[in-house]
Amino acid sequence: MNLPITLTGIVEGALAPLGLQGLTPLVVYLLDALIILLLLIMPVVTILIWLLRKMLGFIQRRLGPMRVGPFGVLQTIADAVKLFHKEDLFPANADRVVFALAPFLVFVPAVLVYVVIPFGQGDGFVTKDLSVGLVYLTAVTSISAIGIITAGWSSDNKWSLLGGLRSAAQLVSYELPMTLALLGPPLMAGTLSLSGIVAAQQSVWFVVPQALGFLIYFIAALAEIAHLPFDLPEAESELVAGYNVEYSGMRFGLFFLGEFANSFTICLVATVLFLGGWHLPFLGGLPLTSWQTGLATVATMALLGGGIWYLNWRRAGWTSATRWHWLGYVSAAILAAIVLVAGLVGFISVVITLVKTSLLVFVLMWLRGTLPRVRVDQLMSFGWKALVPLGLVNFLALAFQAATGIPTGWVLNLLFFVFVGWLLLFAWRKRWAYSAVS
Amino acid sequence: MEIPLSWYLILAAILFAVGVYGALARRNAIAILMSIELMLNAVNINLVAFARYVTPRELTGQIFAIFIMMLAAAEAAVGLGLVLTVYRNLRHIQVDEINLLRS
Amino acid sequence: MATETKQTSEPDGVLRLGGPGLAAEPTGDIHEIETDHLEVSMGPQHPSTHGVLRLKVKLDGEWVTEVQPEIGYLHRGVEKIAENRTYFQFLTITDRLDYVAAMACNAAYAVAVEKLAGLTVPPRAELCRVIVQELDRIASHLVSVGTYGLDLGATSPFIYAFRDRETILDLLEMVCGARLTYSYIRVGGVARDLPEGEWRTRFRQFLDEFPPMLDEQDTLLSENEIFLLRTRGVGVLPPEVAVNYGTSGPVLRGSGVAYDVRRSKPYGLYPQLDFNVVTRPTGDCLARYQVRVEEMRQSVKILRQCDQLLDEIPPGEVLAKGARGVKPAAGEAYASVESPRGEMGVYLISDGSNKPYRLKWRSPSFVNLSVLSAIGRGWKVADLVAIIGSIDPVFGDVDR
Amino acid sequence: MSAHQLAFLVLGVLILVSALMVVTVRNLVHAALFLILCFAGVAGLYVLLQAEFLAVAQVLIYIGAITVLILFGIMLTRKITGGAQPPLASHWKAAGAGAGAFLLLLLYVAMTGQWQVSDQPPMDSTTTLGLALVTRYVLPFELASVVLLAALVGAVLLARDETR
Repeated sequence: MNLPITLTGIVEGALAPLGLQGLTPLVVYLLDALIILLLLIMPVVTILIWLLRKMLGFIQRRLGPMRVGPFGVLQTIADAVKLFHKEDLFPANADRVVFALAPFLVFVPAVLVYVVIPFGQGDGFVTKDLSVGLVYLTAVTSISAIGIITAGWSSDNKWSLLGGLRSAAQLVSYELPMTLALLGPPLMAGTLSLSGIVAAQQSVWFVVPQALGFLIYFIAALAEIAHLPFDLPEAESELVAGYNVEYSGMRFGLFFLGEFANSFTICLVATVLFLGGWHLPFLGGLPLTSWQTGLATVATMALLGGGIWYLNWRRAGWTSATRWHWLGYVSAAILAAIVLVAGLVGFISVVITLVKTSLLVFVLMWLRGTLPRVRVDQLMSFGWKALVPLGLVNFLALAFQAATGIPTGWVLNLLFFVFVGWLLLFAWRKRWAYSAVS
Repeated sequence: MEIPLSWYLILAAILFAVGVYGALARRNAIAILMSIELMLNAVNINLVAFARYVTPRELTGQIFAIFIMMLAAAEAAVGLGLVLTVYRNLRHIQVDEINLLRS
Repeated sequence: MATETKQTSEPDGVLRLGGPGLAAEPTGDIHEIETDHLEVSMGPQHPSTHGVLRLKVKLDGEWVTEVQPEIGYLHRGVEKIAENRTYFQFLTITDRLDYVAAMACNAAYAVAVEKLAGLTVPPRAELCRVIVQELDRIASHLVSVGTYGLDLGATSPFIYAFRDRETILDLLEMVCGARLTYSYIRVGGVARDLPEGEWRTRFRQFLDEFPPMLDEQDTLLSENEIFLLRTRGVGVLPPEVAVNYGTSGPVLRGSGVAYDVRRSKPYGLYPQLDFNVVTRPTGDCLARYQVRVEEMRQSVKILRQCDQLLDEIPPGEVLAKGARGVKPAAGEAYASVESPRGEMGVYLISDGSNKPYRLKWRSPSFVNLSVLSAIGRGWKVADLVAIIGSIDPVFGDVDR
Repeated sequence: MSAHQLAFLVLGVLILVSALMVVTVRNLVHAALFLILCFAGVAGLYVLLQAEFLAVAQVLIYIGAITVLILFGIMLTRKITGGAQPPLASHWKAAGAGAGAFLLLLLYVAMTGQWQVSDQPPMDSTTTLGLALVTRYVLPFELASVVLLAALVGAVLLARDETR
């Protein structure tokens, strides 16, 4: 099930003939990160951007990209080519060095995160399983704030500066609840290593005992990556485009890519920490390579995919039904084939992780298609008056539970579930009343 | 032990001296804050190096370094609060011109 | 004018404007940390100023301490052009004023010339006028409401609104061949009768399909907590201020003043039609938004009645005799219609020739926009965007 | 020269050069960026010293929190970022002499000091640290949290506008 060799092993092997065997691990990790960037992140982000635009199109009853490649798959690449062609403009009074550097300060941390994330079961699917993986994660993600602030400052543009200041305040504020929520899984798992946390979720995903923490993490992470409804640093309609208004060409493209890499990252982290990583629901105990599991996955996927596409076809909101409904079956079949092959070659844990991640990514796009943007003071008061206290209570309850065995965390989450149920009921009744009137 | 302990000590000493110079010579309060952070970092290098080389089974130095980091964070927050207050009242933060008691 | 409105002024007669931070003193200390004041220029290329509006904004951190609209980027001298065109020729220019609701501009001009020249419009033409005006009102409010969502960061309502607007534009295209610059309502009537057959079917289909779609789109915004947070209590325009500035349309009715030209100074077929003048008492951005949405529902109600009237009033003459070469006697006239943005009035002076001696266009967007510097202070930049969007100026109309 | 020594030298030069830039460069934002570089170099040193947790904490606290705070402060006091005023006080020569003398003293101690270097392999740092913090050093740990709280309250009070 494990790949016979690890990425780190490959890098070290490649360095050996050069007489650099004892090279410090730091350099090895950097090289690893570079390889991961080229082989994994760039394609993933490319596809993700396409997928996002398609999904947004679906939500907004339009087609999304259609021109470049089949169904516009190559649109992102075309965009990147275009951005490379564009002139790299520097504003006259910009601080040139800082201006040139800032996009990298945003993009590089977004990529460095992937060093510690276990994509699948076994050493082969994680670059370096740091014993302090979770702390590393929070540390690296906190760097991108600097890039945003300096980008805003160096552009010598008032709108950019406002965007930079906004994001400084926003990122610093939401780091707190995010970290508080992230403390939950290691409390239960007893380790800071991400692989260890996933392994600890074999029987129960942490989202069940820590639903509140999951929600806090997800909301705070949305704010951390400046995603709608918290995309104030780059609010088009208020700050033009915020900190990146003066950027053009590939420097703008780096911000753009970093943003999408980040939205993938938070979903991946949520999957690893709360949604059980590569574990299947109720099947955590089973060995993943067994044929039954593989087939069960294939069946589930085919059903899911087919169902989604069937609904899509029934609604026919974004295309004419007759021309496109075959796409549903084709994509379901392709998906099933991928899962089958992956199951055969022992890749299935990666597929499961990625499928969970993409479900979360879909939630992100859903939010993007639905929500307006909050105001900066509302953002702040929500962070400090709602998320931080909730995060503290959640953390205290979990810590108390971990220390004494009294299930305070469970009680808290039970309360939370009741509250969410009540909310849903309320919303549903209101909706029902609404449709009865109109 | 490939790197002698003295290397770390020398590096930390130079870094500390640079920090001292900055704290004494800069006029801007925020620049002085940054110099102080440099000095704290120099101390931390020493502590961690000692922890690694002298007491590798106890790591006392690392614990001290952690406390220093905590205090550095507190110091930065309070220091910037002070700087902002001064700026609000005087519209500048040049320390050699802050002489409220003199007048 | 109906003034049975809620008085929101303080007992001492001083009007309190602006946000919570400004309650005590309009330019006082409204910040937590003293920051440098920024003077920024919003527009004319700013994406949320609805055209070529430029605002000189003074910011204290995020707070707006002063806002001054700068207009004129789209000035074309329309009123002067009118003096060199015959009454009939000038009509096409009016399309270019409020280009989001060109039917109302056509109507305002036509009504004024008819009043000046004493022309009588055939009943069938009056019916056609009401139908296209109400359709155009819906289309215009859809643009306003959709872009309002966009201003606040919600992208989907915009797309949904334009989907429905597209249906209307198709209908209007079938009527007059144009989708934006209609020139359909002519002096003395309309260009031609409404088409029969397929148009009628699609018209009725629209009346059936639009209300649920509007509900869906409205749900996306007005049942969204974030949208409510951004609009409720924001940019409050007290009725006194609204009246004093001469605002009209949804901006005025959002402040609780029930003034609608269709009711207060009736013209055309409107006295026979049953509809409500929509008002909201609160005067905030949400009220103005709600007024627009509710007005669309009222327009559908009017159109339903018109659909019946189409069967009752037989087709026939749609252009008054002698309208083409109209030569009013020396004199003056002022007439106005209710455009989607408010009272759109035309003041005409005739010297007896076939060209206007003087034309003055009372454009609702211009007047409504002037209230911005009064209610824009004391809010945050983001609120300013919300306030501009709720005022909904169209720059062809503001700058003329 | 081994790879470790090479890495140390590279990091050392990085740290010292960026530290020098921090104290001499005129533009404060540039100084803050060099400070980041210096902190990153120190984090690299911690990796060399097999103190993974400290390296990560260095990035988290110094780069992610303190520098962001400093940058924020610089931007709130925007007018002072660069400009005509000399960055150094008039007594910079005296300061340099003092710092130089201090450096000589430190170097003397560092070179001549006799340290009992142990050749035992280091502990797994994270676990040991965590245990030590909540057992032997629990009192300082709690005191540090009190200090942090006090600093938090103090900073808020300082930055607050007294007029409100």
